[in-house]
Amino acid sequence: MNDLLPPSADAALPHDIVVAFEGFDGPIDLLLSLAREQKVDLSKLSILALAEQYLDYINSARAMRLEIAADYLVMAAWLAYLKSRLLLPELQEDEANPADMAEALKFQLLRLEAMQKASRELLSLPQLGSDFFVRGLPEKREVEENPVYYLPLYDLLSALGAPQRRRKPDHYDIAPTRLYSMEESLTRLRRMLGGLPQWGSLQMFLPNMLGHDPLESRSAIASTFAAVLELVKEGELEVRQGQTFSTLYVKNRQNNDDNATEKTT
Amino acid sequence: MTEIDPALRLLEAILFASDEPMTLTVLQNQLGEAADVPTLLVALQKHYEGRGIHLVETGGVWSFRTDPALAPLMKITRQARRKLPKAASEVLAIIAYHQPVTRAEIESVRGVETSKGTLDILLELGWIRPGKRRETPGRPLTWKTTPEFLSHFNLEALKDLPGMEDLKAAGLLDARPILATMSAEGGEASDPDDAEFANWVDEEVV
Amino acid sequence: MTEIDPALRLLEAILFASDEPMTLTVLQNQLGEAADVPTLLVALQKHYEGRGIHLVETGGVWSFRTDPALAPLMKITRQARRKLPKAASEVLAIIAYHQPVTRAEIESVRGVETSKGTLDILLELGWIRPGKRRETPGRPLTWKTTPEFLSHFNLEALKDLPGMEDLKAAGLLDARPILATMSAEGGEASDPDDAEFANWVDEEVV
Repeated sequence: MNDLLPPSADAALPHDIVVAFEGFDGPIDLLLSLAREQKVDLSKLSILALAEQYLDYINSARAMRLEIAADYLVMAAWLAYLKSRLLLPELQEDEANPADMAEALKFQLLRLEAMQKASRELLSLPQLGSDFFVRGLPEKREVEENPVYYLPLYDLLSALGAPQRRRKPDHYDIAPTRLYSMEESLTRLRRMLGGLPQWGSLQMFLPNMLGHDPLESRSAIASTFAAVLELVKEGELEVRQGQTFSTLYVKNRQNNDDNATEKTT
Repeated sequence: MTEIDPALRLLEAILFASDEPMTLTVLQNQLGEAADVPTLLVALQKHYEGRGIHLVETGGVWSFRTDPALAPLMKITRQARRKLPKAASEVLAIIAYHQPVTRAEIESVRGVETSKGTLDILLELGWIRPGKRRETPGRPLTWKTTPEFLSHFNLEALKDLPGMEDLKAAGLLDARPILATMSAEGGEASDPDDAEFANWVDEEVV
Repeated sequence: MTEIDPALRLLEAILFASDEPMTLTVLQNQLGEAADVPTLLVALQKHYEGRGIHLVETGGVWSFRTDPALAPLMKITRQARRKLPKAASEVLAIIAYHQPVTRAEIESVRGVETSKGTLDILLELGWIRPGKRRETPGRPLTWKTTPEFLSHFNLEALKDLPGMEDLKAAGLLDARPILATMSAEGGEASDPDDAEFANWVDEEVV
């Protein structure tokens, strides 16, 4: 569109129109401002005259090669249409009545004007922090927390074991585990070996554990065996075993010098 | 001094201690079931009439504040009054007077698109908040003012907005779009890109 | 209202809005040369005598303060969600699994005395209630859980509480170090507590 305009138009760019365009919030705002130039009560406004004013304004702006936002052009188109409808007699029934269209535009202008006025009035009301003030030195009030209790199911269930957990560490005596010690076995073996001239099975040296705790019986076997090994190491005792897992035989070494070679296979 | 009602004293102290407005519920809780808080509030409000401090109700909350009429006399560090851009003040007014109102309705009143920054300013000031969605196609969000808005402008209720009654009586608080429906013969298309409009522009304006 | 001195109104508003106590000099500056500030201050102080707010002078500075005597009444009470104290949880668990159970029985299970407050908390929560008296010497009161107890734990009935066996399997009842359980070969129920627990389950809960 700009191609249609003479390049010389730049020189004649009137400053006030540029400023004016920047100052408007859209075509209705511009229309409203033009309407005020008619200096009549908006309700008595001539929409036809206003449409012509607006089209003139847009035309002169275009003549200045000003960039005009699309919505201003849309309004121009609509007003041009409205103008033609207002000037021409009624054509078709199905088309909107131009008087109604003018009335609608008038309403829109009145409404925007009302809102612009309201916004000015609103912002000229006394405002908090500049015209009136709240307490400058607010006082802290004491806060009391009112507990609202809840309990997850898990906590309820684990609370059941809590008395046990608490009681045991308190007075839990670690009962001495009754085990047959190696010292006991050594003493016992040494005492018995004196009266043992020949090979005897390890079983013979076990203490009588009848009626004792099974754990204790087992410990007696283990400690006796360990004691035997100890005595062998010290050279007091000989030990032999026919094969894996068979009976172990022991014998006092001092009583044994003469038949040292007597070993079964 | 004449003895004053202990409940009234307590109410006075609680309201006075705070720099924020308080709801009736909070006050009732504090004073206990037996207290007739609304009556006490009115009595207290009356006591402060004509004094330098007023007890005011704004949007259902109560607070003490200085008499606005004293403003010019008070040499107090005051917040620089925020100069709202024209667009933001218009949008604020439209939301305040038309609420709940959709963005499209705001735009139809102003006849121009609302830039994103405009609503942001008002949101940041805490003066507007989203309302319910409108049950129309697209379910657009509506906007409303906040209790802080009322408190900031010392307004008891929305009906106390300047000129509210007149505007309502004049039927100017109708947010329905006007030009959009009138624009084209078919009614619907108000899109600026519409080819028809472009033609008119060329024919008529050039 | 009677007309009050404009200077007094202003003084009242200034003292209210100021964010710090004010000296006589500052107040004089604010009100202007003509004002008799000390007299005004005394008048204002008198006006607030016996009310919920006092005008106080401390170390040459003036400020409004709420009446300290009202502080206890101004206390803000807040609901704080808290986990039930340990002692109360134990008592609750014992009542849940042993009910109906007397206080003496609870104490013998817990091995410690139960403070009055503990049962009170549970009563106040509505989780326990008194049952029938036990027909033993002294006719002690028994305790049971309530429907509110069940609903708090989302249980339909008492039998929906996990049984003792389940709890044991989950390790929730583990009471002692591992060594203790090593004692003997076949040793089933060698833990005296096992039998005790088993009994509870059989007799009380099922």
